[in-house]
Amino acid sequence: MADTVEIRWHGRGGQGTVTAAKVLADACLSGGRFVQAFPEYGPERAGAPLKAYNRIGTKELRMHCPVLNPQVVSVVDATLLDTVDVTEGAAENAVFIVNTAKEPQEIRQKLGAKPGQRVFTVDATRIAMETIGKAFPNSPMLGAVVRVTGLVSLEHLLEDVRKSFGKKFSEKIIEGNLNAVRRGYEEVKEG
Amino acid sequence: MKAKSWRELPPGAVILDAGNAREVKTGSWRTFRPVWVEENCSHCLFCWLFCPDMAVIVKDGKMAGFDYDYCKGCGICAFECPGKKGKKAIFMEEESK
Amino acid sequence: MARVGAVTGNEAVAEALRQINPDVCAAYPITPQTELMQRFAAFVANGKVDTELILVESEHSAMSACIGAAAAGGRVATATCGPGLALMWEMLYVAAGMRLPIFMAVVNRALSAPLNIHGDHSDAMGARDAGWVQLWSENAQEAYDNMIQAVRIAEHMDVRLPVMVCYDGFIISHSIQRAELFEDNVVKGFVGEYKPLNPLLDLDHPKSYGPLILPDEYHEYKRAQHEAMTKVKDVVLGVAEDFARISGRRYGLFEAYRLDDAEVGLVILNSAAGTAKDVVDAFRERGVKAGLLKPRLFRPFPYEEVAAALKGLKAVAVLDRADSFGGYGPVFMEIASALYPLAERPVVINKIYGLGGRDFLPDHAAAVLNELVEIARTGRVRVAKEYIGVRE
Amino acid sequence: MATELKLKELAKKEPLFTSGHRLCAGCGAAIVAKMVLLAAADYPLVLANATGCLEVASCIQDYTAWRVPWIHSAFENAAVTLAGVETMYRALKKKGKIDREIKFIAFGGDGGTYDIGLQSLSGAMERGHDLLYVCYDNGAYMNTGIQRSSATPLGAETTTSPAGSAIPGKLQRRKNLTRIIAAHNVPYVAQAAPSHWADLMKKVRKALAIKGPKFINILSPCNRGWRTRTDDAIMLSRLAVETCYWPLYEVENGVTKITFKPKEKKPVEEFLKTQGRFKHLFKPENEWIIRQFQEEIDREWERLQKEETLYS
Repeated sequence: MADTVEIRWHGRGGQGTVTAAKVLADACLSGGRFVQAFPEYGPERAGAPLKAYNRIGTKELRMHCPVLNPQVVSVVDATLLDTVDVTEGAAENAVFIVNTAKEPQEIRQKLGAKPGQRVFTVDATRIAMETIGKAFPNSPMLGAVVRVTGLVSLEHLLEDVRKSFGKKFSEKIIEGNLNAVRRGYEEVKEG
Repeated sequence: MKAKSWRELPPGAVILDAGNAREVKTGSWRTFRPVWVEENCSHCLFCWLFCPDMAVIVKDGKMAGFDYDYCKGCGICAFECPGKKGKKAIFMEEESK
Repeated sequence: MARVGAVTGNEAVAEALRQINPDVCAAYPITPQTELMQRFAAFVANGKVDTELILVESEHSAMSACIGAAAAGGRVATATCGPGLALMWEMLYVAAGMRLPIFMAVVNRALSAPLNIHGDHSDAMGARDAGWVQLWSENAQEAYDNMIQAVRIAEHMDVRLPVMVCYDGFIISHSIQRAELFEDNVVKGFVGEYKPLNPLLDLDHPKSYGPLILPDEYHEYKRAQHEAMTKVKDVVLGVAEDFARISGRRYGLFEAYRLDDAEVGLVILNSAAGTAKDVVDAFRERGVKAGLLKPRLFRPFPYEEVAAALKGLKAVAVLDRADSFGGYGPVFMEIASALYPLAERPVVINKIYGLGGRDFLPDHAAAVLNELVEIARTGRVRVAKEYIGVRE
Repeated sequence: MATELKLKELAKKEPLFTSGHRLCAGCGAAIVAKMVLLAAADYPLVLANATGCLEVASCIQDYTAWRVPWIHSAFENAAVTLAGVETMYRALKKKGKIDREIKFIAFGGDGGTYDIGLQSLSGAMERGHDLLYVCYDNGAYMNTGIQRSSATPLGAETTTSPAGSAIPGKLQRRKNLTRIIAAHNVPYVAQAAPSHWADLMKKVRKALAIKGPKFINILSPCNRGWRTRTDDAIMLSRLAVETCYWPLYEVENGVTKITFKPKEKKPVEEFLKTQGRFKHLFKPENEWIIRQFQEEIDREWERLQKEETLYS
């Protein structure tokens, strides 16, 4: 892995996209790594398309601007593929992880991914419905991102999710989310 | 008072000597002065009460004259003085007399 | 042992305030400072601090209450940004003129009109002449560290002046970054017990605060206030030295990044300095002798030290995230003043960037450095002041 | 034991507001400050002052007329400045650094209270700080040379509401600040006047005995602004009360009580004719202003009496 991994998240207000970026940053703190997580701020409210970013690095992160050339693009809501160019600026060897029931090949075509770029899909919304009972795809997406990038181990991520959810939510919700993360991790597939 | 150098000033202009305004003798503002006629005085102390300059001297609960260091000569004491038997215990007179 | 956390700038500063545990905090919420005060209010609500929190009805009242509380004789903190700082303007001068060691987080935000809530230095630059010490911070770590050091600087008996700690709205206040946070007892030990000077609540020694001062003495008071400012540099360095001992992190009056043998350099405050440092590295790799100066103490401004750090350069660009309409950017004016006494000095240009939260991108820094290389080569300046990252 | 409200007793103590202040000869504000402090002198006190006559004349370059702790920070914020002091007091008391029972009093003129300081006062009242705010109402910005305020009475001439040929003085009626503060549902609000000194001092005493925010609005005759003689401040105060221009009442925990009812309510002309600022109202073309003035007074007096009967 490079010194710094830059991730761009595409989601909609209210889907927990920003939270996912935050949880990932938190989980990646281990091992003395440096992290950043930040959304692109605007007056947008629930439903509006938004972007959030992660930088994970082994050296101090001094860049304080949006990620322009992500190595990882995580699309939390596939309906955005029709309205937002999620490939913009993506690195030649970028990986795309898209929340969709569709096959990776189909998404690959839709994205027009370059030969060096890899495309993964995961049906995060269905997983969320089955595990949490609500359409919050951020937990399965986190699992998928961690699987694809190998930034942290699944066990570590689960532990961290438990820690960060533990403060605010009931055991039932936490368990649901942990399951969601685990299934996202397991069910993500490449095409 | 000698004008101070900036080095001698208290930090933040805080005045540490509470009530030191008494060093400022405002009696010099006066053009009329109150005169006390003791025999007409009922020692009601309204002059003391209403004086805006705390310039009425009270001793042992009785009117004892004016502190001309501070009296600005407004005349409220004379105006409000009920006196005795229709005669006021305070009247104002011109300062130069 | 320090804790390593992934925190937002506001979260880090809220932690600092919790650990400092001021006696009184008076504040009014305003984006992007709001999250900071929300967190602090939660600390108060959950008994995590002893602080009496006054939730006032405006920033003007926030600073007024801080002034009353500080004069009363205890440790006082607040936080604001942008228009809130502007509304405090009158009281900022009073706090400094009364020599009250209030410390305040300023989450830099643009001023209206048009309305904009994003990162911009116009707020603190507008307050630079108010008599407050100003510390500027690149990231959450620096904001946290500066807030803790601000207490010692403000309360130092040679200083007794209010201090504002500035960091960029949203860019730093709302992004999660890695930061090392102290254990509570370390901060408690570092800031120490508050020592009141002329406390109003000392009934046995009644004092009057805030007299009317006439022209035959006001001038002297302002001269004395300036004198206190001249003591700040040494105190800042002394406090930084003590701070390095507990943290391993060294702070100065400014950060000189790869300046020693530099020929071209950028002067830039706060978060954009971080982005620019990566670009400086890239230029160095290409063999360009580039460097960067990031001011930390902006008031009082360390003119001699800055001049010494920049004097060997051929060309310098000062980047301002604020403007003085019809003038140069405020940082530029200081740098030009600092360099003026030198017999041989670098060519200096001014770029206005990033207003109202406009992203400062690596390309912007690269373009300015390329321009500086050209100026260093030819000695010719195309334009003294220019907006960058603006649509023409 | 509290000092009895008898002049012989009160006169035994050295005043907390001293001679040597530079208020005008015959100033009502000086009398108001003096009386408030005479009533409060049994308590340890800390004071705040809004910018204004009382402030600039009492604490000026190296000299202070205050023998108790006093702070002035600006024009519009005496209430919140004192709220800051009071909050620090609570913080330090909680930590055992202070053990005395201090009372807090703020002074502000009508400019610093009705107008520019209303927001800060309202905030301090709403937040429940344990302090007494005293407004000395002289009905204009006297400190800066008699400009109109929202406390300036209808028809009055000021330098910014001159009695001109087109506009005969101030055409707007006064703001009823006492009612505004009462609407904050604070424990104690009152109106007082220096002519009725015992009533004034009782109100101060009562207010200080109550915990929480308190407000007393005190009429403060100003011979410069009212265009009167230097010796008639108390007489003018008496007339203001007897015409019911300045009714004396209190609102304690929402219950209104009129504390002085004149035997015979005098017509407002008696008050107006004593003052140069109303001189132009006596021209035939301006008589309507006096009529309107009287109607206002009658309506407010009527309202107060009705409000009082609600609770009796």
